[in-house]
Amino acid sequence: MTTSTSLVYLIALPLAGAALLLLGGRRTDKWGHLLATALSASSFGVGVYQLTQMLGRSTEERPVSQKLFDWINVGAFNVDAGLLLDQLSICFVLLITGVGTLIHIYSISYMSHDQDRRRFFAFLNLFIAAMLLLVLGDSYLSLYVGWEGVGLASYLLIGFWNQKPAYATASKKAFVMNRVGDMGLSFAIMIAFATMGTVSFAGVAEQAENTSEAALTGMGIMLLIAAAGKSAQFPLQAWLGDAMAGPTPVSALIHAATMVTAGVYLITRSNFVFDAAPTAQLLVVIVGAITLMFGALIGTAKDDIKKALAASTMSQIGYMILAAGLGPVGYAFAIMHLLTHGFFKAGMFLGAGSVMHGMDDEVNMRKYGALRKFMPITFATFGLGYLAILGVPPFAGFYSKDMIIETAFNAGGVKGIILGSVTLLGAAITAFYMTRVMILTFTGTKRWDENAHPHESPWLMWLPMAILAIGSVSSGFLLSRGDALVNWLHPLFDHHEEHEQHLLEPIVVSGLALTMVAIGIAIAFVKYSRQDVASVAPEDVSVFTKIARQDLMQDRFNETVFMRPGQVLTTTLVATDEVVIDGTVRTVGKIAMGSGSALRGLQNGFVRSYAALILLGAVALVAAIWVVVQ
Amino acid sequence: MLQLALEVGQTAKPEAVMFWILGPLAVIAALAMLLVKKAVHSAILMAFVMIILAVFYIAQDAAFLGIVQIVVYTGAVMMLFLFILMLVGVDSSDSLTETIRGLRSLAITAAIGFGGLMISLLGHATLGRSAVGLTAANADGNVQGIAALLFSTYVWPFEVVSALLITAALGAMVLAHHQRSTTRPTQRQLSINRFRGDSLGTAAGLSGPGVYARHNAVDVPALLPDGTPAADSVNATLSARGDMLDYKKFDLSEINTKVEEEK
Amino acid sequence: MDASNYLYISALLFTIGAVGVVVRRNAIVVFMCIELMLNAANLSFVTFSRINGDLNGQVMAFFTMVVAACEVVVGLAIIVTIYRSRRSASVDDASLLKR
Amino acid sequence: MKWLTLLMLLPLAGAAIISMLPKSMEKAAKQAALGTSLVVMAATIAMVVRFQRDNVDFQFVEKYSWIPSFGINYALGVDAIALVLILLSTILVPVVVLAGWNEAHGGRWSVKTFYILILVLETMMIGVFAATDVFLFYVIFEAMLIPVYFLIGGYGTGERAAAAVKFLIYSLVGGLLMLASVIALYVMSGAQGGHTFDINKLSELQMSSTTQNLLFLGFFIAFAIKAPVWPFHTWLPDAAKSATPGTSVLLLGVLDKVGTYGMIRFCLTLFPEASETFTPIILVLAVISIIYGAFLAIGAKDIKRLIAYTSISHFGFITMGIFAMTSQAQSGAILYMFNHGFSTAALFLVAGWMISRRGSSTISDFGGLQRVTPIMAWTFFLAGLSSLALPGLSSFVSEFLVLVGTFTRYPVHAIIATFGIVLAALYILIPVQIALHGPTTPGNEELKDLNLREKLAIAPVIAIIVVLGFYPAPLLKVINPAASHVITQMGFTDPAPTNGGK
Repeated sequence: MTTSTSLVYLIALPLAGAALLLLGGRRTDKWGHLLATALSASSFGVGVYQLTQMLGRSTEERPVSQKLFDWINVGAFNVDAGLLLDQLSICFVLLITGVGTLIHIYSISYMSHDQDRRRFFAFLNLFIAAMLLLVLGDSYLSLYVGWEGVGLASYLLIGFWNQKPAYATASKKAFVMNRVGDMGLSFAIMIAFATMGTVSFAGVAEQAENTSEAALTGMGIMLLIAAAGKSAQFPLQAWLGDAMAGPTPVSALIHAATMVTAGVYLITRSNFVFDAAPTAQLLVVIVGAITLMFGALIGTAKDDIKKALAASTMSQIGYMILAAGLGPVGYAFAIMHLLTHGFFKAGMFLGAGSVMHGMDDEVNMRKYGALRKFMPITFATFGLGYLAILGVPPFAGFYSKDMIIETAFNAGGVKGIILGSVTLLGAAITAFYMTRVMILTFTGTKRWDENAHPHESPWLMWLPMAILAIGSVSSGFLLSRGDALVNWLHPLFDHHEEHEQHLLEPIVVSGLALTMVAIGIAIAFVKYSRQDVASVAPEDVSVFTKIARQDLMQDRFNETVFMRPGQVLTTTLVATDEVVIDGTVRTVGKIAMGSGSALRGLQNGFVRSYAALILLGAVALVAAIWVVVQ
Repeated sequence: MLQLALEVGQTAKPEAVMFWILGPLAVIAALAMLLVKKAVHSAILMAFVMIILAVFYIAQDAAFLGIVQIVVYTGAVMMLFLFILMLVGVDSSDSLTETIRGLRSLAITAAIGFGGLMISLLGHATLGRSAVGLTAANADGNVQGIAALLFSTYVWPFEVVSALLITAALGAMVLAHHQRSTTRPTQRQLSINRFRGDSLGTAAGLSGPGVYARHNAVDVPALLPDGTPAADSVNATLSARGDMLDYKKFDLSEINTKVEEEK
Repeated sequence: MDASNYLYISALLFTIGAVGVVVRRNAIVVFMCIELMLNAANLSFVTFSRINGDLNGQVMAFFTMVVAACEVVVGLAIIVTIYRSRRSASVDDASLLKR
Repeated sequence: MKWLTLLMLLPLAGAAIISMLPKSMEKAAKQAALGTSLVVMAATIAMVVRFQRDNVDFQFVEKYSWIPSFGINYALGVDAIALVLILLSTILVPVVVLAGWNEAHGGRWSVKTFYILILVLETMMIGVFAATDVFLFYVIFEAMLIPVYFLIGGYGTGERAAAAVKFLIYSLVGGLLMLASVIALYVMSGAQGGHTFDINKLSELQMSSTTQNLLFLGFFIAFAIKAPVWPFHTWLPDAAKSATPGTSVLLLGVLDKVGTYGMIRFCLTLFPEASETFTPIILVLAVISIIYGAFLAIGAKDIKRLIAYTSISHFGFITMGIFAMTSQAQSGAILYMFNHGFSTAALFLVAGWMISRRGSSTISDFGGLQRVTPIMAWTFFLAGLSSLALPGLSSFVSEFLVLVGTFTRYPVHAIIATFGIVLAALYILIPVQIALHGPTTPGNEELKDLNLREKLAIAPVIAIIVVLGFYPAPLLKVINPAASHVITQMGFTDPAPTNGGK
């Protein structure tokens, strides 16, 4: 383990930017966005520097740590504010700062007309800092700080235009559902401390083998809940669609490339827990598989381009979670898909933003059409991302997704067949809805309003798109060449070199996958390219489509199961407090006052009746004496 | 009852005779004090009870107190009462109907209870014990004995009580002193008021009481020119007290002019 | 003669006085009834003095008389004051001090 | 140097000076109050620096005979717990004075009376934490009600008189029960080697378990009312709603801490066995407080009541931490007392400014403030985040310590309590959404943003919240020895890692 003093700058630079811009107020309006972009870029620079340093060291020496100060130190509960940069976190650092910087650049132009652009950049910097803390923290508790930090940044950015009540509600929904996940993380930390006496990654990794499977399973399930909350996995997925209320760069950075993948990071980071807790691992796979299908199905019915992409994100993260749940063989592929997805999905989101930019913030794809001619660069970059997500060779998604499908089949037995089929089916549906997006947006006839003047975006916007497109094309190939990423991450994961039995040969899997993709594309073509698309969503659709349009009833479910009963409980408790508890108190008071006013009747002002009472008192006194004397 | 009769018979000493005559009288007078309507009568009965008590004191070898009782109570205090009655007692007779519901029955029940219990207690406490008597204590004379106690053991309370007396006197003066809230009207003002009043009827001053052949006193109203009585010619206090007489008694037409033959 | 007979008289007079305070409305009569109660108490003092052969009781009675005199002076002054403002010597009319 | 007496005399001196000012010199009265409280704060900090943090005995001890015939002493002394709370009090007073510069206007009495009351209250707040004589504690405990009663009843809003009376009667009922226990302790000490009220000597008394239980209840109910723990809480929302924001800050920030402080100082120290007997019940009450307070906060329509209910929830955490009997939970609870003071202060002060500008404390009367008054809105938001214990802000550290410490001994309670953090998100974000987000509600367009004085008042509070969130070590180092001392005295040790039974 190497120590370093420069890790802190990774976080400190964007954090300083956020603080400066937020505290500086309007004074920094003029140059705030530039400063933020520069700081994000310099953080990327530090990341690259760390990578080069890391490459120059032997495998054992590669992880770098930095202890900043004693954070919480009570009895046996010792948590340092410490940073850890290893092979896993450097991937994230580069993704976060790299894509982050690109999106900063994109936003300069995208947000140029917004009067609060400075605040937007401050929040972006805050997000970068929090996300870096999340992946750099060396204990679950430091991770927790970043974890909630990104939740806060996400809340602030989703609700950036919170003057619209719906957007404000969306941001609140995201934060609260994330908090449910955070609760899981809290539980996981508590279990770790109660059973292992430590909450640092290293400590838990060391103690995991001495700890009972039950405890680890519990911790694993709690980590899974945390991951589900942050990564919009079933059953905590409902917030992601609404989170598209935020400005599009936010969707690209936070809700596609980085924050939502934090769950994958958490599970791969906690590999020592899951490896020892097969039940928890199985649950991870199940959650991944369900979400994969869930997101894909929602994606087929969405007319809002951002929501379609969000559903796709959910589905793709499902792939990653599934891979992560497959154990040591899957971690690297999960991360690889995460990285490639980071490129192509961010690219596509930026493309969507570019389209919206040209179409006066119209998001309904049914009002697009034939934009290819008007936005050639956007079309090209978006198209490259499209090919990548489909998994068409040699684009990035081909390498990463195919590996996941393959690993899924190799999981063995019925499990393997089911998982493999699900992933394959998912690939087909992905092909269908992504093709639908392409057709509706870029080809066919124009369906936009009279006063729309679609135009290509300025270079500040298309440049990041282009760079991301390059990533979408090449990253898969680069990362998988000679198993580069797998080998890079290998020291972290306890990979038992037992020879997997291949259920299907890799080439067969690829073939199957490509076939499925082709089928998906074909259906989409038949459905959307051969016939005219209505510019208003048709109502006479199948029940299935209706349900898919309503996000598979996820909101209705949450409303009936949690929100309504919660509201009823709240009103009941408020009434209880008023009537029962405070009522009891007031009744006591009323009894006192009632007896007082009853006795007050004696105080009638007539001195003679007072005298009579005194006389009565005297009688009572004498009677008492008489009794005593007798 | 039998024992009481026996005692009356056996101890027909002068004191017992005195007691059995005056005691019932005192109780009757006290009860009458409650029952009579006129406060003045109450006062007279009160004085009567006090004098009886003074006699009781003297009979019990408390000569000094007996005299003081007569001088202070029947002399000073009762006179004070009578003065105040003269000042205040315009509504000379009280109504004895009770206005506060249930008070009278309550008072009587309580009184019977109280009296019964007291007498029962006294019976238990003192029956069968003979008095020591004050012969020894009064050896140097009753006044001297009291004086010796008063100026030795009780000198401090005595001084305090004297201070109390002075304070009470001052207090009474302060209370009775009437602070004028308006300036005293001048002759001029009174005169103006008379003429600027509601009617000119009183401008020349109120008429005096009536003068009749058979009665010439302040308690009969004068007659106005139209033959009706002038109510304001009689002092308001007298009319309020109900002491105003009817002029008709003295009207000439009402007078029986026939001279009756003496039988 | 048994001196305790005086005590019975005293108790009776005291009770009568107490009833008078309650049932009579004329403040002056009420006052007289109070005086009657004080006098009844005095009679007890004097009688006890005789029973015990000790002059202390008489001294007490003497003090009572003085205090009673003070009380009469102040009390009558109060009655006069009340009468002056209310034109009434009925204790029931001065009943504002309530509740 | 008699630090504690000095600390108590300084505010009194200030009050005396203010009382000599003519009524018309309102500004001078305010300045004098601010100056005095700043001097007290400086003196406190000077004292804190001299505190030996590894010494678990009382420090800065003073003892004078007060009523020798009853063995009552004027005895002062602080350990880390009291020290932290005194520090909290003396920092909050100048903040409150500065923040509520105009809140004394429109009261039933003059402005200078308000500041005299505040300073007298400060003396009492210091005294109540510093008293080591049970009788002295009791006297100050009760005497504190007087200035607060007048502050609520004289300078509050709405049904202030009713709220003040409710507060007073609630507290007096608790005080009465405590008095009975105090007298019983005194009587028993007489039977066992001399009448005394000295807490150290009283803690060595021998008594039967029934006696101990009864006396414990006397103290505990008094403190539970003060804290307040469910179901003794209904006075707090009314009082907080009716009091001025500054008074509410002192009420929730400091006075309520007397309850939780008393639980540690008196309930645990004097009646260790009874504390153990009642722990299961108290933990259940604490958990109910956490969840119940949170739900009521969610349902609250009035912003001041909302803050009061959040405090009930937070006091549930503190109580749970105190009785969980692990060093983490204990340290967390003590730290929570300190942190809660600041996060509530921030919330209440900003809410107070919002209310005074809008003239209403109903949440739905606000709307879109983030666009109209950005600084005020963001400050409120930050305070809210502190209240929902966002990691990186001070209350997170304490809340998490309480949870993690409780979990090692009472996992079920900790798990239920953890649901409170989701509810916390709701009870903060709902008012934030209604008041700060959305379109600007008609009538709010002209609201003024924070002025320099208000910024100056809130800045240190926010700074403390943020700094202690990232670097709580200085405070924890002071608190830890005292917390583990309490645990050891009670005969507990932290549970060792279980390894899940393997």
